[in-house]
This record gives sequence, structure tokens and C-alpha cells, in this order.
Amino acid sequence: MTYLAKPKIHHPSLARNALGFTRRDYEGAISTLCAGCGHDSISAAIIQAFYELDVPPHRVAKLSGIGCSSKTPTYFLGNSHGFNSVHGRMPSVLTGAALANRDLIYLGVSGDGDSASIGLGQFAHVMRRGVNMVYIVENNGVYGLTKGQFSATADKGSKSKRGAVNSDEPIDLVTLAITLGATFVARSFSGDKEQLVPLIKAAVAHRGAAFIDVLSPCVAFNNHPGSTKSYDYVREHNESVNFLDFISPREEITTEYAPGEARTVVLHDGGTVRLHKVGRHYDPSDRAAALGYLETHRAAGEIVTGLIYLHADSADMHDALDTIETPLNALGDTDLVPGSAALVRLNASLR
Amino acid sequence: MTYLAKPKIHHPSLARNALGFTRRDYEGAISTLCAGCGHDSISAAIIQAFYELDVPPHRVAKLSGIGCSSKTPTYFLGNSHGFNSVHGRMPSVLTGAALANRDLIYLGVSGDGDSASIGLGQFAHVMRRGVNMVYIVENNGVYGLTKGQFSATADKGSKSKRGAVNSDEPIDLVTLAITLGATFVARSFSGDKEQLVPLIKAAVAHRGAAFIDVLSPCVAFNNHPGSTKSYDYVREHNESVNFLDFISPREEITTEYAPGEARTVVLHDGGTVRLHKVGRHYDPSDRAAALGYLETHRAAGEIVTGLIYLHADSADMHDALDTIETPLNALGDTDLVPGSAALVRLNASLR
Amino acid sequence: MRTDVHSDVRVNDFVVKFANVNGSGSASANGLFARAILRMGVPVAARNIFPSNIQGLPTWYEVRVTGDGWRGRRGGVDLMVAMNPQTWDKDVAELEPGGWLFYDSTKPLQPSRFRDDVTVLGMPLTAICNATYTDARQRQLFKNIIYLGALSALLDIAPEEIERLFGEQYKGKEALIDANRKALAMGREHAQQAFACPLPIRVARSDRVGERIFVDGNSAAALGAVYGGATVAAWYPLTPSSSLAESFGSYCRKLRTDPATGKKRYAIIQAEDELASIGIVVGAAWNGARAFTATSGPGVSLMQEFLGLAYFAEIPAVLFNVQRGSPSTGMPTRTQQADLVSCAYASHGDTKHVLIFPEDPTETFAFGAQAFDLADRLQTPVFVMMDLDIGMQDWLTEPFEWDDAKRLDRGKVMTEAELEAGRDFGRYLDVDGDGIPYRTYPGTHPSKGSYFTRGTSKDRYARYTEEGPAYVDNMQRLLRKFETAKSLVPAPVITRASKPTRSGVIWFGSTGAAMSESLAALELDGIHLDRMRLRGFPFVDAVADFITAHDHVFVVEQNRDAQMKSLMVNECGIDPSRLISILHYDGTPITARFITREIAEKARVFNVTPLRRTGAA
Amino acid sequence: MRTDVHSDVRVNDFVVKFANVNGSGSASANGLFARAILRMGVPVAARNIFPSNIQGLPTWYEVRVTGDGWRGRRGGVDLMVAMNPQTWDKDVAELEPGGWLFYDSTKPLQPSRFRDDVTVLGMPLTAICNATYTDARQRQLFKNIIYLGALSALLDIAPEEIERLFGEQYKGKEALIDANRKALAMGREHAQQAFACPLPIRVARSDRVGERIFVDGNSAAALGAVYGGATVAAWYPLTPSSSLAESFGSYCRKLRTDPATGKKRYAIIQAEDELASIGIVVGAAWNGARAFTATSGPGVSLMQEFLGLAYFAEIPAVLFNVQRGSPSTGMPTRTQQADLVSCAYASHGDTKHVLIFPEDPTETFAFGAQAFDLADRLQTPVFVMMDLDIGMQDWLTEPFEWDDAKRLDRGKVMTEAELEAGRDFGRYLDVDGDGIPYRTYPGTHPSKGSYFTRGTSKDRYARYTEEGPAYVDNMQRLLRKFETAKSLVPAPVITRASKPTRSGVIWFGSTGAAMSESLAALELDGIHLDRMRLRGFPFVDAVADFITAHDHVFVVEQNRDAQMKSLMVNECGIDPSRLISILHYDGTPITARFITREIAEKARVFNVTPLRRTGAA
Ligand SMILES: Cc1ncc(C[n+]2csc(CCOP(=O)(O)OP(=O)(O)O)c2C)c(N)n1
Ligand SMILES: Cc1ncc(C[n+]2csc(CCOP(=O)(O)OP(=O)(O)O)c2C)c(N)n1
Ligand code: SF4
Ligand code: SF4
Ligand SMILES: [Mg+2]
Ligand SMILES: [Mg+2]
Repeated sequence: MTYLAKPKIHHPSLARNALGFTRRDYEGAISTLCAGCGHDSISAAIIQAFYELDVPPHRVAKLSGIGCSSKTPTYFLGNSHGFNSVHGRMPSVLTGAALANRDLIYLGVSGDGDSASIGLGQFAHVMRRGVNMVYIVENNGVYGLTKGQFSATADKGSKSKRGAVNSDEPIDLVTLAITLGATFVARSFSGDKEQLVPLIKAAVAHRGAAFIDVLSPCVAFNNHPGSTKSYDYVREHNESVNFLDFISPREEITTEYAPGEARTVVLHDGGTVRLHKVGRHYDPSDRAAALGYLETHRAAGEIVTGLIYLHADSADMHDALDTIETPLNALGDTDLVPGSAALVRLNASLR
Repeated sequence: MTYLAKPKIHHPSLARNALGFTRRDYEGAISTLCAGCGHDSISAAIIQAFYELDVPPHRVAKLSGIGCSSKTPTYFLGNSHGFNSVHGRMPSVLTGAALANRDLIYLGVSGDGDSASIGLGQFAHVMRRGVNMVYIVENNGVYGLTKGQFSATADKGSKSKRGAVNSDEPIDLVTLAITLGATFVARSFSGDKEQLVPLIKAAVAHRGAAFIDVLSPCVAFNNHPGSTKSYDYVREHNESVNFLDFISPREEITTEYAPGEARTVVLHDGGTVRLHKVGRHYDPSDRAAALGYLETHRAAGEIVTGLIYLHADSADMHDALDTIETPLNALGDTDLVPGSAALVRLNASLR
Repeated sequence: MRTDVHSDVRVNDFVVKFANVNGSGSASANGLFARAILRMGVPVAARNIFPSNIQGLPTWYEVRVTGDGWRGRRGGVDLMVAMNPQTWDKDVAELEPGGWLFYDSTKPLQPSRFRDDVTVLGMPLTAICNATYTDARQRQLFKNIIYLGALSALLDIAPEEIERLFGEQYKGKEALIDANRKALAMGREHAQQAFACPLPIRVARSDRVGERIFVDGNSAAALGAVYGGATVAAWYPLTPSSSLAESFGSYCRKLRTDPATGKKRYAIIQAEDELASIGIVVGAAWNGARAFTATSGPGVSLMQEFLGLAYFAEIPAVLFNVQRGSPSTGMPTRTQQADLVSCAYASHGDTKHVLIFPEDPTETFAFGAQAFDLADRLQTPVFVMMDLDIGMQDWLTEPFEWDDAKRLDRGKVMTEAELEAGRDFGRYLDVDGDGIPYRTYPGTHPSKGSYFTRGTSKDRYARYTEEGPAYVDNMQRLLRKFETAKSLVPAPVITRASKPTRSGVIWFGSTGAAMSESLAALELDGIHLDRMRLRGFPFVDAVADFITAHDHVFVVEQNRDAQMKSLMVNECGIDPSRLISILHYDGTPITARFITREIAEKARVFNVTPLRRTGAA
Repeated sequence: MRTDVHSDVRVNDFVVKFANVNGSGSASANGLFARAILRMGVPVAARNIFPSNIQGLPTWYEVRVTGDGWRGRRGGVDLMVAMNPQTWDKDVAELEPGGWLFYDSTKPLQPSRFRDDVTVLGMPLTAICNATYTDARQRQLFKNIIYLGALSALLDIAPEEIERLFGEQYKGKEALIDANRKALAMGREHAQQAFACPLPIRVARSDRVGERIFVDGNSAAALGAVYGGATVAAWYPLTPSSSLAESFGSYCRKLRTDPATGKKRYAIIQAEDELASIGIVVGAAWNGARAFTATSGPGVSLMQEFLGLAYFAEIPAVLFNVQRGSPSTGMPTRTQQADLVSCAYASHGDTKHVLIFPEDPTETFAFGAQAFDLADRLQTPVFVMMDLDIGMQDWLTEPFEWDDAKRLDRGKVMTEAELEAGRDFGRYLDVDGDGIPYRTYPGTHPSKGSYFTRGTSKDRYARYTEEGPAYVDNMQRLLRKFETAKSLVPAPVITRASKPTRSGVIWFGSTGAAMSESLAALELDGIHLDRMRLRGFPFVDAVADFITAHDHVFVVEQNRDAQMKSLMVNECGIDPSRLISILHYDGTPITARFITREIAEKARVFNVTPLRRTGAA
């Protein structure tokens, strides 16, 4: 539970969806993240999306690694099974789960450290395999849970709260996912529900590996150069005791902007990110074009958001493996055990 | 040692290079790879390159993972220290070695399984870090040493000797290396010394992370669809005993073709690869263009070879870390140990 | 060189060793040699000694022809088939005095390269091949069949058995059958002319093979997994475990393809590494499928973190560990039993795991199936501890058996009906006092029975807590569960010596092959030992009882650090001074000769055989 | 609620506990509280109990004011500063009868929420802040300083000491110093008016602190690495080890920046994970730099394969393992000593590793430096086994010392000159009989001394071989080397009881903090125990001798599975029945009370105190 004021998830009404579930049925435990953490906004978007999709909550399996982001599955879909696995290895656990029962919806939640640093290998290979899932990275460029070190998505040259400067090339998970064969690749911003909720819904509907990179500012440690030149008790205080002694509760950062537009979002500490939303006429089906589009905007200092690449009628892992329609975890003795007669023949062939 | 006829590395003369070394001084133990293995051709190219570069052999450190390819450092530069580390983790070991002594030349040799399967994470992060090295992947699309399973670079749909079909998206290490920030990225073919030797020399001269993907046919298990429809004792025999009982000794596959040209190379089992050599006027300095070039040729079923991307005056890991010029492993007590006086001050600050 | 006549004929009791070059086609020819003798009803113990290489390095195949049906290596060689010039001296030296040396005499060799005390059988194989075949590869390939022919004449092996094997092996490929027949005949004729056939060491038809089958442990394990109901396999190639996963694939294609749809009732993923393999297994098992991975030491090392998670999250995962020489970059093609500690206590923190130790392919099949019941029942990882000797060698072993009355035991899984009926569900609640809680499969019930899976920091109802008492409560339940495991794992096999004795011997796994022969020898030597073959960890009380019932107990292991002894001392709290280690760890399978010598020596020191020694006084 | 007057004054001997909310600024205020008391010459033992969370969850800070200078937790609380409504009931319940409860009385609370047997000290903190400050964050931040002021009055803590600390902490930030001064005064005045100050529990200036410093073990280890000559650090963030690597960075910036060029005499890499961290360390150490990583259990699990390679390839690598609650996803912010087995026998196969066990930050500094000499001398990984209690808590501990005469011992490294002079170099040649071979750094000599590094499959000259005898030869040398290690690791500290006794007690690491206090209590209780504090693994013979010299020896450990006992039984071959385990593993640091109770109980059972009991008869 959390003990500082934070934006509650609102319930304008107790409206019910086609299955008769209210939005509450898609909620989880109360968040223990920092007030104003972008991850909470993403949890809200996930709740909204699944509510609108009319999915029975218990037919979803939530899997995550380790991190503040990976904690969030506790805060949504309380009636789904969840698995907080080990750091950076959620993709393999999700793959196994997906093999065991092809009938559930698999939602993988991870962080940039969890997926781009320790987990890069598994991230890459799960995309290649076309596992039927929605894979969300709550991307804040830092390791939140371990107190603000750089992750592999941190911009080159950015400065950490401790003053360290990042010298490594940042990893763009969207570019990576496309080159690795993911068939649904999107990016959004935690505070942009208008864009994020529909993307999550589309990702769930997609058959195959769907990846969404969600920029999600970290209240406590976000690593953009602090620009508040004004005198600030708290900053000065934290600097002098040189650890994060006091964390100011914040409001979540929200933004709304139209397709085709670019928008500069100011973060809690005054840093900014410039987002560019793909336009209505953008064609996500051309892989080469998508990569070029990303590269040009990157060069222009813009981060592209929206559905960036889509390979619509793609085959998933089960198609490739040609597994039976019945979930493997539902097969019984007779389906599985060949019995003694077969064994007699086998023995004979070994003499 | 090897006991079947195989192409010997020739010594047209015992000519000496500027340092007075003969080519023999750059050789290693006799190869134990299969006769005709592409990896042996690459070893020969490495020997040639270092001979021509006039590098004192002992100033090179050879590091590798595990695999047939990773065995090859035993077969060249016999006067250099070598480290056959663990599978897929050579990049981290090389990084550590490079930190300890910035004055040696670091040559990392790996395979496609070693770098693209188990080692993908370390491959990616070593490129991001700009470690000053030459990183060669001897790419045959299979796990040679464990008898022919697919690696992550195997083409989708390709068939293994055991008849298994690969359904995963292949990883193009060249595209990956460019997007991850490698500053020298090239590709060649094991049998194309004209192209490979100069590329290795340029890579050694380059400051920063230099990567060369070398296609290197596997005699025993290469995974291209066998096209020899003619009756073949050996194939039939191996099929019936269903393991690789007999491996036909082969000649190394060589090819020569001009810049700007495309060439189809026929492999030992009749399979083919189509190579496209970048032209004289190709500009490797434009990252976006390079990625596009690779993507278009990929779509056309062509594999681009040559120096594909180059960021000439790049900073390497030591520049980023701002380490002292003296190799760290050469610093002595006085450079390292602050002594008791400093300790007294420190104690005082802790009361 | 001498070629005098041997008087003493030895029927069905000798050792033939083939020295070849890797990838030269000898493997299949040598296999035919062993199987032909089996077809004559004569038991063999055959072992392949191969390098970490694909083509060109030395490789050996050792066939012990043993009417008595001993399964271990005897040590020493009676007939050396020396086909590899590079290892000639070493191979010649290995021959027993009075033995026979068969070689390719095409190129003449210095007399100094031979031995006076062995009979040399030279045959110009290369010359014959060059005269007969034009294609270089055929010359190489059929050379093997020609020496096979020669050996059949020299050792009196029925050619019709070999020809029948040709027929089976090359079924439908008449050209190949023919060519092989011809080569075989060529070899026989040449030998019959050149040598006094048969040699005193020879094969005579017998009925000692019976129902037994000739199979490797990796295939047996794979088949066990099929019968154990495994549906998900995730693996990463690693010698000597690769062929286990690969044969699971081929057995599944045969036995698990849905006849109606042609679709698969199984899924096999060749993962990108071992971390992913075990992760996939954990995810699949968490989600209610029976899942396994096959690996070896280096893989187990990479899986440590996940194994800790599986222990605490209580996930039924099955691991086949085909142990090999350590470490990662060493001795991958050699056998060892050196991963006991790294498996029993896998992962950081306080963890203990269930291990089972099959002794041969037959038991590997049975345990391979049983492992999945154990894992589901105990909701924890289960290791099937094999080794290269069991896994990759063909063993003459009892046929596989299956009781059709048996049902898969899926353990404590709470159903939708039970939840609907309002049955109390606490994921970590010890309802039955056996330390084993109930679990639910994801997606079972709309509003009941879902839970969040974590390592620790949880209470009995899987709610998050960092409270100390909740942690201790859970850790103690896990110990109770481990107690329960003792009675579920295969019990040790205890047999008494023919005479009452105050000494005993303990062994496990592939060591059994040499053990029985050694024990027989020791009895002749007057050393009587009660026997206990360990088959499961944790240990039932019978293990401690056996040890405390004897003054001295020998523990035979194939590792340097006496790892099984450590497990027994730790878990049974017994005085280590009672346990005398017999350790073999050079990477070759332990031999009866070695065990007998070591025990006999130490027995004297530890004064194990008072009766005999007083008798001698 | 009662507010009666306490007669018995207790000076410099009580426990104050702060219950706060994570990220609310209390941490620094509470730190000032502890340090102000230290500045008065009065020892404290302070501990932070924090959740795996960044902001919002409960966190506690416990300060034991102890004139006697005990370093462990006492157990029980005399004054609770209850600032967290969410944990109110638990906090109130923890108070000793007759204790004091300080809280924010702005919002009135039900009488039922209090206890009759404690004195309640209510102060309207929120009201005061709201009246004084407008900015919400200032209100929160200074509330902490206000209660600090109140406590200074209640406990008679010299305000000038606190103000001096303000001055040091906010050096150059006058505005902050001022604001904090005001808040402090406000708290003092309010308390002086509202309560009878000081309370019977109070602080009086003393001289018991002396030269000692107040520092955490992670900083000490980092400083040790600087003095030990470490130049390469590779790490991956992992609580509770992160601050070790981070302070290495800050110490290096101060102490290792080249004055001339401003360039760095060190390199620190935050790697992508623990496999890369250890890989970097292995590569750097192989290439002649002193390298280390700092990690915790989950990291050690991921490093297993590399640790096996380092053992066999004989690479000097240093690992600081700041042990925490297991497993990966559990209890990261709790302390344990539960990685002994996973470190001592890290990796598959036959492996044994060197461990050293510091008991406090002072020893952590010394061992942290020594670890690098040990690693270079032995050419093998060395683990400095810390835990969260040592690593992340501030300890009052002896000042760091360094002997300037001391030189770094780089071990057996053959130089270019020696090679040039034709000295025989075999990488795995046991030239001195101590099992330690010579090594060369890459790039040393144009034609001599280069070698190819592999796990095994090598002979004494590092040539590739898969021969059994070469393998055994190397494995036995590694055992000789481990023998040599016994005399090089820090020796156990053995002290006799004040009276002759047939019983003993063994402990190691952070347990020492509670041990001395417990032993004093036990002596009063007539239970006399000889003491052995273990400091290194492998064990010198003195360890076995100590155990065999006693009938019963208690082994106090902070893990469930008695892992140190296992190591002693395995390596010393002693009868486990002599060893009586005292196990504490709920994640909190072990207390003197716990040890005393457990030992006293078991002592009776095991009849440890015959004298006393006869006396009682
Ligand atoms: C094997 C292992 N190494 C390190 C850690 C410590 N750790 C926990 S979370 C985390 C990083 C989390 O960063 P990210 O994935 O970006 O999540 P965020 O907290 O930023 O949302 C790390 C390094 C761990 N739990 N396990
Ligand atoms: C941890 C671990 N897993 C598996 C292996 C087995 N193994 C050795 S080499 C290899 C693959 C080699 O493939 P590649 O890197 O492409 O080299 P190639 O033999 O094809 O040249 C594997 C899986 C190993 N040595 N270590
Ligand atoms: S530390 Fe950052 S990421 Fe973690 S909860 Fe707080 S704001 Fe969110
Ligand atoms: S198996 Fe393939 S890769 Fe390995 S040595 Fe032979 S040809 Fe080369
Ligand atoms: Mg993050
Ligand atoms: Mg390969």
C-alpha cells in the first residue's frame, strides 16, 4: 500500500462491459510506486483496454521480470494469475506459458533495464519466435528499483542524479523489435491514454509478437538534465545528504496531441522529450520504410510514437510448431501415454 | 592435429615483413577442423592480414567463446596469448582484457551460435560500449561443434541435415551491429581473400568497435537445401545410419568478384548463397543509407559484402572512461595505494 | 615379428578395440560388429571414446565380448584394430601380452613400431580398396566394411548376421546393401587366406542376450519423457545431452502426432541458451504442462538463478543432467558424476533439490517417466542425474516396461469445481501437513484461485509481505516438503553379502556397470561387502541405517571431491570417518579392475576382512 | 492514558525506534539523531529496516544507545517515534512495558489505539508545520527536523551537536542551515513546554566512542579495494551491493585521479548483467589488472559458469558478496548468511573456492584489500562474504589502518627478463610444490611465455589434451593449491572462556555484533564457552582441533540450512553430532537475546554446564 497522496484511478461510473464486468474487475492491488510514476498511468491504460476489450480477466496471464515496472502486474487484473519471475528473463517464462496453453492471453510487462540491459538476449529471441503475446516495456531510461542507475535505453550523454554521464549508445527497442521480426511494433507515452489504450487493444487483437515501447517518466530518478535553475529546497537537501532522502509527490504527466503532430513534453524535473506521432496516412506495413522513418526522426531528435510496424496476417509460434488446437496442459493420459503395446514394438526395434 | 588431407596454408616464400617476421611467425597449431571448413580460410586470412600489418605477434590477444570457430585462435598467431572462454561470453572477457591493457590489439573470434544465439546480449552491449577491438563472427548458420543444429542466423525455412525446418526470423548481425552503434561494420566470405584480408587490416587500424561478419560454409552440416539429386553413396549412407558417420573431405570454397558485382557461390552440398559486393562509390559513412541498402538487397535475396558502415573518427571505451594512458595493469603501488595519511583524513571525515 | 600359435582358446570373453579417425565412417561399421555379436546371443559391453571434434581427430570404439554379461569396461585389450597411424604407438602399447594387432599393411612399417609379445595381423586394406574402388570417398567408406569382414572371419562372427543388419540398415537401398555385402565378403576371403581363422579368441553362438535390448540412455530418457506425459521440451545443444532432446523429437513424431489432424501433441523449442531453456520449462510447468530440459553441467550452472526461483515458487520442472567432465571448456566428451553438489543445492540461499540416479538405460526410461510425477507431486524441480556413459553409450539392457494401469499423477491441483464449491485456497497453505500446498492453473476460475507468483516475500495466501515470521513459516514448510520427498523418490537397493560382514559399499548411477563384476572379484578375494545402490535424494532413513550398521562403508564415486559422501554426511548427520571414498575421475568410465584394486587395498588398511586375515595367520 | 513519572533513570542505555514512510526525508533526520549522540561520546548501534520500494512503504530506523558499546540489536524498544499511521498498531505493540510513545497528535486517535503501560508523548507536528510552512514539501521535510528537536529535549541530546552537523551537512547552503536550525529550535521549545524533559531515559556526555568511526561496510569494502590496488570494477546494480560499486567510484575520483593529467587510474563498467560483470573481471584479471565485482546471491547464481572457468583457468578474481535474503525475487532488503555453499562450491564439477568473512566495516576494509593479494597469490577467485547488515548499515567501528611498508603481492608472474633468461615456463607446472604455477601477462615476450587459456583438456604446458592422466594430474594440483590457501586466508580468532569448559561456540561475519553481548550474558548465567570466530575458508587445522577439543560446539549462523556447519563437516571430516546449530534466518539481524536464549536452552539439553547444575543440586 502507499501512504502518500497519489492520483487514484477514477471510476466515473460503474458501467459494465459486454461481459457484465465493471472496470473494478480489471483492477488490482493499490500501487506502491512513487506518486506520479508513469508506470501507474500505464497500469490504468491496461485496465481500461482490457475492460473495453470485454476479455474475461482470468483468461489473461500477466508475466514480468524484476523492477518497479515489473511490479505493476500486481496493480491491475487482480483476477489473473501473475508471475513475477527473475530479472530480464520474463520472455522465456512467457514463452513456456504460451506453449502450455495457447488459449490464454499473455501480457508481458517489463522495464528498460529488464528488457534492454540484462534481458536483451531474451527480448530479441522471443520476438524472433513470434510468440503470441503483448509485450510492454515501461521505458524510463533508468533502473528505478535499484535507485537510478542508467539502463541501456538512456540517451548517450545524459546525466544521472549521482552525476554520472552515460557514454554508451542507447538501444532503441522499437528498431530492434522490427529488425528481429516482431509483427506488431508500437511506441507511446505513459500519459497519452488517447493513444496508448487503443494501441494496447490492437496489440491484444494481433496474432503474434506484439511489442509496445511506452516512455514512462520516473519521478524519482529520471535522468534528463535538471533544468530548474530556481532555488529548490528539496534538490539542495538531497544533494547535500547525497542520497534520495526525500521524494516529492508529483502529479502524473499527461499529454494529448494529434496524429502527425510533434509535441514536447516537460518532465518532473524540467527535462523534456520531443514526441512525434505518426500521421493518419503513415503506412506501417513497409518494414524498410518504417526503419528509415525511425532513423530520420531520431536524427532530428524526435521520438516516433504510434503503430510503427505491422505485419497483419502473421503466423505465430504455435503455427510454426504445428501444435494441436487443444491446450497442451489439457491433454490427458490417453493423448500422451503411448502404452505398453507401443513399447513392445520399440523394444523389438532395439534388438 | 588433423589426419585427412586438407588445403595447407602455402608459403610461396619466406619473405619477411617490416619487423622481420615471416608469415610462419603469425601461424599457429595445425587445424583440427574438417577439411574444407570455411573457418580455416578465415584463419589464413587473419595470418595474412597481421603479417602484412607488421604487428608484433605477441602484442595481439586472441579471445573466443566456444565452437569450431572459437577453436580457431589456436590455429593462428601462435605467439599471442589466447583465451578460449565460455560459450557466448567472449565479449565481456575481451572488454575486461581491453580495460586492463589498452596497448594490445584485441581480436575476438566467435561463431554465429556463440554471438547470435547464446551471446546476443553480450554481442550487443560490447558494440554499444565501443570497445577497441576486431570482432569476427565466422558465420555458417549452424552449431558446428554440437553437430549441426540451427543457429539464430539460419535462414527462415532452411532445413537441417536432420530434416528439422527453421521457423524463426534470422538475425542479421551486420544490421544489428550498425543499429547498436558499432563504428566499423563489414561482411565478407571466407573464400574471398581479396576482400577479407584488406577488411581485417582496416578493422585492426580502426579505433573502436570493428565488426566483421564472415560467411563461412560448414562442410559437415551446412544447412542449405541439398540440391545434388544425383545418387550419392555417402549421403545415402549417412541418411540410413542417421548420424554423420562419414564426412567427405572437401576443398575450401573460394570466390573472387569485383566491387559492385553480385556473385552466386555454390556450397559443398550444392546449396548456394548470392553475394553482392558494395561498389567503389558506395558511401559507408551514412548510417541510415547503409541500413536501407542492406534491407533492399535482403529483400532481393542478396547478401551485401564489403565495408558497409564506417564512423571514422570515433571515440572508444577508454576515451569515454577517460582512463590514463598507462595500461592499468602496469600501474604500481605508488600509483594505486593512497597510503596511511589519506586514511587518517578519511577516518576523520567519518566521525 | 612372431606369429606363433596360441593354444588357449577363449570363447566369448575378450576385448576388441578399434582405433579410428573421426568422421571416417568407422562408427557405423564398428556398430555392426557389436550388434552382429549380440545377434549371435552373446552379450557385449561397447563404448565409444570420442574427441571434441567433428572430423579428423582420433576416436576409439571398445567392444568387450562377455558371455558372463558384464556391463563395465574390463580394462586391457586383446585385439587392437589399429586404423589410425597417429595413435599407433599408444594403441599398440595398450595390448595385453599375447594379444593380436590388426592393421593396414599397405605401407610397410619399421619392425620397431611393433611388439614381440603380440601377434600381428597385417592386411593391405588401402591397396585392396584402391584396386576395387575409384571414388575416394567409397575407398574410405568401404575400407571399414572390409576390415569388418576380416574380423568376422578372425573371430568367427556369423556373416549372415552382419548381412541381415545390412538389410535392416539400408532397407530399400539395394545398391548400398549390395556394395556392403561385396566389401564384407572381400574382407572375409582375404582374412581366410592370410590368417589362421578363427583366432583362439572367438565368438560362439549362445543364448545369453535373451530379451535384452541395445540402446543408449539418452534415447531411453527421451522415451521416458514421452511416457511421463511431457508436452514441452526446451533445450540448448550441449554435449552429451543434445541427443536426448533430439530423440524426444523423433519419438514424439512417431508417438505423439494426432492421427486425426496430423498436428503435434507436444512442443519442442531449441532455445537461445540454457537460461531460456529453463525459463521456458518454468513457464510451461507453472501453466500446467509437463515440461523438461536436457542439459549438462555448464547448463546447470547457467540455470542456477531460475532453479532457486523454481524451488521457492514451487514449480514442477524436470531436468535431465547428462553429466560430463568439468568445466565448461573441458572434457565435454568424457564422463563424470561431478554435479551432485551443484544440483542438490542449486542456487544461492537455502535451497535443496530432488535428485534421482538411474543406473542404466532401462532405469533411465522408468525414472525419466517417474520424474514428472515426482515433480508434480512435490511441486519442485527434479533432476534425473545421468552421465555421458549412460547417456551416449549403447547398453545391453533389460527391455522397457510399462504398466497400462498406471495413471499420470498431476499432484495437488485445485479444480474450478472445487474453487466454485468454495474450498479454501492458499497457494502456500500446508493443508495436509506434508508441506505440499495446492496450486491452480492460470485461467481456472473467473474470481477464485488466482494468485501472484513470487520467490518469497509472501504469506500462506501468496499475499506480498516482507515479515520475518511469514518468511520462516514458509521456509520451514519447504523443509517439511523435502521430508515428504524422502519417501517418494526411488528407494536405495540394499543387498547383503554372501557372508555376514561389518563392511559395506555404496554406489550410484553408471558405476553399477562395473560394480557387480568388482564385487564378485572381491568375494573371490574373501572381501565381503553389504551393498547399497543409491537411487534418490533426499535420503530415506534406510541410508543412514545402512551406514551406521557397518564399521566401514566404501563410497564409490566418479568425481574428485567425494560429492555423494558430502551429501550423505550433510543430510544424514553421520560421522564421515565411517565412509571410505573410492574416487575415479579421469573422464573414462570406472572399471571393475580399478574398484577391486582400490577396495582390496583400502580393505587391508581398514582391516575390513578380519576372518580371512586370521585364517591366513 | 497514564503519564505517571518514572523513577528509575537510565542513562546511555535504551532503544529508540523511528517508524517512518519511505522517501519522506526521515532518513537524514534520523541519521542526525544517531550522529549527534555519537558526537557526545556515547556509542550507538543503529539499523535501518527498509522495504523493497522507493517511496511510500513503511521504513524503520532503530537506534540503540549503549554506553557499554554493544554493537548488536538488543531487541525491544523503549521509545517509539511513531510517524507512520499505517504501522501504528504494530509499532505500539513493540514497545517494552513502561516505554514511551512519541507521535503526531494533530489528528486525535481513539484511546483504544494506545497502551496503558506506556507513556504517550503527543505533539501536533502536522499542525505546527502547516502553521509554519506554505510549501507542501517543506512541511513534510521539516516535520522530521521538528521531531528531532523534540527528541533532543526529551533525551537531553546537546542541540549544539546537531547544529554542528547541520553546518557540516549543508556546508555552503546557508539557507538550508538556517531553516533546519529554526525547525530544530521549534521542536525543542515545544517539547520543553509540553513534556517533563528530559525523560528518565537520556543521554549524558561520555568518552566511550574514542577514535571509532561511523561507517557502512560497503564503503569500507570499496575503500579496501582502492587500497588493495583494484583498477577494474565491473558490476550490475543489485541491492544490497550497489552502494559498494558506487562508493568505489567516489573514492576513486578522490584518490585515483592522476594529478598531472586529470585522467583515471581505474575503470568502472556498469555491465548489462552479472554474467558480463564477472566476464569483464575475468578478462581484466587474466590480463594482469586487479579486478572485482560486487554482487549478491542472485548475481552469484548467474556467475556460476564463469566461476568454474576461473577456478580451472586459475584467474584471480575478487567478488564481494553482500548477502541478502534469498531468492532472487525475495527479501532483497533483508540480511542473511545463506550463500556459503553456493560460493564455496560455486559452479558444476569439482570446484572449491576461497572465502573470507569480515565481521564489521573495519575488517571489511582490511579483508577487502587483502582479497586482491590472496587472489593474485593463489590465482583463483576470492569471495569477500559480507551481508546486508555489514554492508548497508552504519557501524561504530575501529578506524581504518594501513601500513605504508606493505607492498601489493602480485603473486607468481614470470617477467620478460626471466623468460628471456630462458627460465622454463609451464602455465600449469607446479614448480614450488605448493600447487601454484607461474603465469605470464599477455604481450610479455615476442616468442616465449605465451599460452592458450582453457578450462581443462590441457597438460602442464597448457597444450591441448583430452588424456585422463593429464586431467587427474591437474585436478590434484588444484587440491594442493587449495591446501596452500589454508595458511594464507585470515586465521580463526580463538579465545578461551573465563572458566575452563568442555563446550565451545563458533560464529562468523556480522553475527559477531550480537555474539560478544550474548557471551557476557551466558557467563553471568554460568554458561562458559570457548570461542572461535571463523574468518577464512578453506579451514586451517586449528578449526578441526578446536571442535575436537570440545564435547559440544554451538555453531551460530544466519541461514536455515546450517551451511557453515556443512562446510566444516565436509572439509574437516568431523562428526556432525558434536556441532549444535543455532540458526536465525528471518531476515532481521540476529540479536544477543536470541542467541542467549537458544544456547541456554540447548545447553541444558546437551548438559553443557555440569558444574553449575551439580552446584544447584
Ligand atoms: C539477477 C539480478 N540482478 C540485479 C537485480 C536488481 N534489480 C532489480 S530491478 C533492476 C532494474 C530495474 O530497471 P527497469 O527494468 O528499467 O525497471 P524500473 O524499475 O526502471 O521500472 C535491477 C538491476 C535483480 N533483481 N536480479
Ligand atoms: C553453456 C554452454 N552451452 C552449450 C555449449 C555447447 N556448445 C559448444 S559450441 C556450441 C555452438 C557453436 O556454434 P557456433 O558458435 O556457430 O560455432 P561453429 O561450431 O558453428 O563454428 C554449443 C551449443 C557450451 N559449450 N556451453
Ligand atoms: S522509482 Fe521511478 S520507476 Fe520506480 S516507482 Fe518511483 S518513479 Fe516509478
Ligand atoms: S563441423 Fe562445420 S564448422 Fe565445424 S569444423 Fe567441420 S566444417 Fe567447420
Ligand atoms: Mg527503467
Ligand atoms: Mg556456427
